[in-house]
Amino acid sequence: MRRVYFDHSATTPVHPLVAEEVYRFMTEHNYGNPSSLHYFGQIARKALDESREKVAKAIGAKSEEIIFTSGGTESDNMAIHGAALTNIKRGNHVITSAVEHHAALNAVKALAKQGFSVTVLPVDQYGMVNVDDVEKAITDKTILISIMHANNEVGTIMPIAEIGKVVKDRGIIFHVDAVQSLGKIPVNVDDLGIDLLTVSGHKIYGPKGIGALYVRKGTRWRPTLFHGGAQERLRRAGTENVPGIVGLGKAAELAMENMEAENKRLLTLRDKLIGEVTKRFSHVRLTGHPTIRLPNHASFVFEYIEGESVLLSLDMKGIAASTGSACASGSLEPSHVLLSMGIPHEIAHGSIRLTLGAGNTEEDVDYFLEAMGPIVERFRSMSPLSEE
Amino acid sequence: MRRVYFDHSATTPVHPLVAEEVYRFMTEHNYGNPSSLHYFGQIARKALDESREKVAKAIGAKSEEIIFTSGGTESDNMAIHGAALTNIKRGNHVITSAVEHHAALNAVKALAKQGFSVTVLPVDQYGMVNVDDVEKAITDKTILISIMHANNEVGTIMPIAEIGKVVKDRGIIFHVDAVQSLGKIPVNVDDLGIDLLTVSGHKIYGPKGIGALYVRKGTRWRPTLFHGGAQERLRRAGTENVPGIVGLGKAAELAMENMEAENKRLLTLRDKLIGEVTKRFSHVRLTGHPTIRLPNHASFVFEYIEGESVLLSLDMKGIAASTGSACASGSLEPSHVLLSMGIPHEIAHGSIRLTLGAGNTEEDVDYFLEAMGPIVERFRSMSPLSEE
Amino acid sequence: MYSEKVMDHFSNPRNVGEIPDACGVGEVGNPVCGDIMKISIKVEDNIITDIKFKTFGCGAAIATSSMVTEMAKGKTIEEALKITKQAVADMLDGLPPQKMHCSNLAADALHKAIEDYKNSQDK
Ligand SMILES: Cc1ncc(COP(=O)(O)O)c(C=O)c1O
Ligand SMILES: Cc1ncc(COP(=O)(O)O)c(C=O)c1O
Ligand code: FES
Ligand code: FES
Repeated sequence: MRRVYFDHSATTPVHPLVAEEVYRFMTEHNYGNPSSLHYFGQIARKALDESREKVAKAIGAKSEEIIFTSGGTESDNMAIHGAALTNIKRGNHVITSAVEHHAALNAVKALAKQGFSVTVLPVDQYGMVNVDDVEKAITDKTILISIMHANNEVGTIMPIAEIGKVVKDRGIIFHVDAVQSLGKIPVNVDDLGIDLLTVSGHKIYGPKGIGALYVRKGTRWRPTLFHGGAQERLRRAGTENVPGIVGLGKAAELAMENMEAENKRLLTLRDKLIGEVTKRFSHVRLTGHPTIRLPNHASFVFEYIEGESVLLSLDMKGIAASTGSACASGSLEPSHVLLSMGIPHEIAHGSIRLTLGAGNTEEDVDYFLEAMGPIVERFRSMSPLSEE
Repeated sequence: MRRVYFDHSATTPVHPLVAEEVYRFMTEHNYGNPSSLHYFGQIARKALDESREKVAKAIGAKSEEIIFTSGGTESDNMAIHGAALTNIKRGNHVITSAVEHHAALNAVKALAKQGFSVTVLPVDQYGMVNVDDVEKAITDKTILISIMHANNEVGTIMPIAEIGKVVKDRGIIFHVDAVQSLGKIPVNVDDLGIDLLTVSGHKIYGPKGIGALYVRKGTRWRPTLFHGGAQERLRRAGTENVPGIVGLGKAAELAMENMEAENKRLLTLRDKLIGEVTKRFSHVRLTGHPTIRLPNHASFVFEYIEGESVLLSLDMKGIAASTGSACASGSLEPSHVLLSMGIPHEIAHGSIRLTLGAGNTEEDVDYFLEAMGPIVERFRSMSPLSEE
Repeated sequence: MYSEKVMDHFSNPRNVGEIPDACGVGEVGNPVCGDIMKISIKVEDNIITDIKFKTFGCGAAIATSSMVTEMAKGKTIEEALKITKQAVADMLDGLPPQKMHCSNLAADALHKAIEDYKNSQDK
């Protein structure tokens, strides 16, 4: 069967060159523990250093500002709890947005239980945070602001540089979750005024289970999650995941090399997808910002149909997509992102997300459009809500 | 140059079959996110389930009692903080031993800062925890006991089954760090009376950056480290490291298949190593228990010489070993394990650890013995301490 | 995630639609995830001779709607009232635990349709 993978925001295939590097660091003489003084250890140590350099370069940072972690979730938690607990004497107010990934949002909510005061900023109909809202929310107790760079569910790109300017020189730590933006739009920690930045390997054609946290030199931040060995210069205990780190480095390097050309290509496909879907189907709308969105991201709500059943039907045609429908979520709650944008519960039900990537072609888009027609028709005819 | 890897307690080469599995789950159609409902996601989900089954089987547990983590350090932290914070209303006393790995020891020490009362049990000259000491330390406030199964630095195997019996039916949670014991001696959570058990992939010929925590059904334990998505049935947030998990499952399976034969083989090598070292050299002694020790573990202290320089010299001969010398540690403190055993600071300086594994042969042992002679001689003749 | 039977009923749902001159109609909304199911029945001599459904919901909701209509068709009112959510799930070779509430929905819609029919008879 033809297989079309349209779920690159969930995870990406590992780039063949990355997979080879990972494999290489599990075998030959490359399996050493970087803390070991001997030959095997030193090969691993060198690989760590090189990889750290590559990740740093991808975000315009210095190599010693990169800490390797087990993924985006760990980085978000490390960033947020570390910053909050380290600065508790300076203030107890934390600002975030309603559309953050659960890794960040739940980390902030956990702070609220520990006595921190938390402002969760609303977003507009496009899922966009308003810069003025950020500025107004700041008090003299504010110690941390955590806002994502691009939203995973609706693709909207936040005004991070503008927020960075607002935060600058106020002694507030600015954390940005760049899990979805890295490799798709430029991410430069200096240009954007970022103090802490979250990176995840498996969203940029790198391995799963590896991520990074950027900590700007001089930031009042201490690790609070793991206790243990002296790895990562005392900032992250645990034997380093060398193959994963090497893979992340390679993935970051490749992402930078390919970004411009690849995103031009994906933008064309995305625009065809958005154009055709909104043209061919009635009662459908784009979610997220129409233009200030990730170049590979198309997301919709279809009225009168339910996302999970659409997903299953697409899957039978070999197409992999995702949804924010309540029925597809473990918690049976619709996506908090769609609800925050003012989309009603029953319409959030019909959400479909198509996120493009390296392997996708125009034929894939056409194949999807053809497959989607009968599916929408079938479910609408089956729906007690539809007037059709 | 001939390369002899004698540092299997630090990390192990990845078994070729494991490396292949890891590679396979980064490529082909196997890269999906296990939370995704589509074909790609379901392949990954199935792989998770199978791997969980394999890890469970290796320790005599049920599959749903296994949580995948990023390694031994995370598992230790998760176990200890989760157990302590979940039971804070029932008591505030935690017991551990002086020779635990820093991942456990520092996690417990962090609890002490949060107001928990902590007993760090001493060990005897062999690095062994005394069962009576455990029993005596228990108060009606004791909620958690964390003791390692086998010590990484000196190879001593702790009386876990006996401690398990003491702990049983007292409503105390028993955590055991089995990072060094799994695959080398039988680890059965029921036979040993264990509630929480730490496993790390890279010590059993599996990948780095992956581990597991066993949580006995019914144990009063909640995750407290990571906030985020609903992965691992709400017990560990973050996109699952599928290739790592598959690798860990395969490694656990292979370890069980090979354990008996392999350890018989290694025991012979180890005993030759210990016998010859203590026979050929003066002023040297075995560290750890002479018989109740890991079958692959030989560790010594050589008087009048310093471990780091011996390591460098061995490395020049292609031999990879390790040391608990202050000079080789990041903190310039000698190994807390050796000190706890009553070995004086200056003698701990001469510690050399040789841990055998899959690739090692009798020729390796002979090669080491030959190489070591001139090295010991050279450093002793250079030492102002030596009487020789 | 779903059994083959679920996927079969999801792909080829039986008895989709509405009966224009139905004897009873049951519509239920799912309080858990917000889905809606509507079942209409035709009853002759106390026997359900025709039954149709419309569902706005997940794969399990569609499959359980389809299954419940198959199970109820040809049964007496009393027999049909004995169809439980567990029976529907069992006939589908089981449902994932987090989807059991969907089969609840199907059984409820059927029972409501029957109630509606009974109410109209009482008048
Ligand atoms: C925006 C965002 N942040 C954080 C994460 C969590 O990253 P990971 O799955 O690597 O833990 C994800 C993806 O799941 C994400 O999309
Ligand atoms: C006994 C013991 N516990 C825990 C750890 C930590 O495991 P990891 O390095 O996988 O974090 C190690 C090894 O470093 C160990 O030997
Ligand atoms: S109808 Fe929502 S989960 Fe089944
Ligand atoms: S003598 Fe150099 S570190 Fe000890």
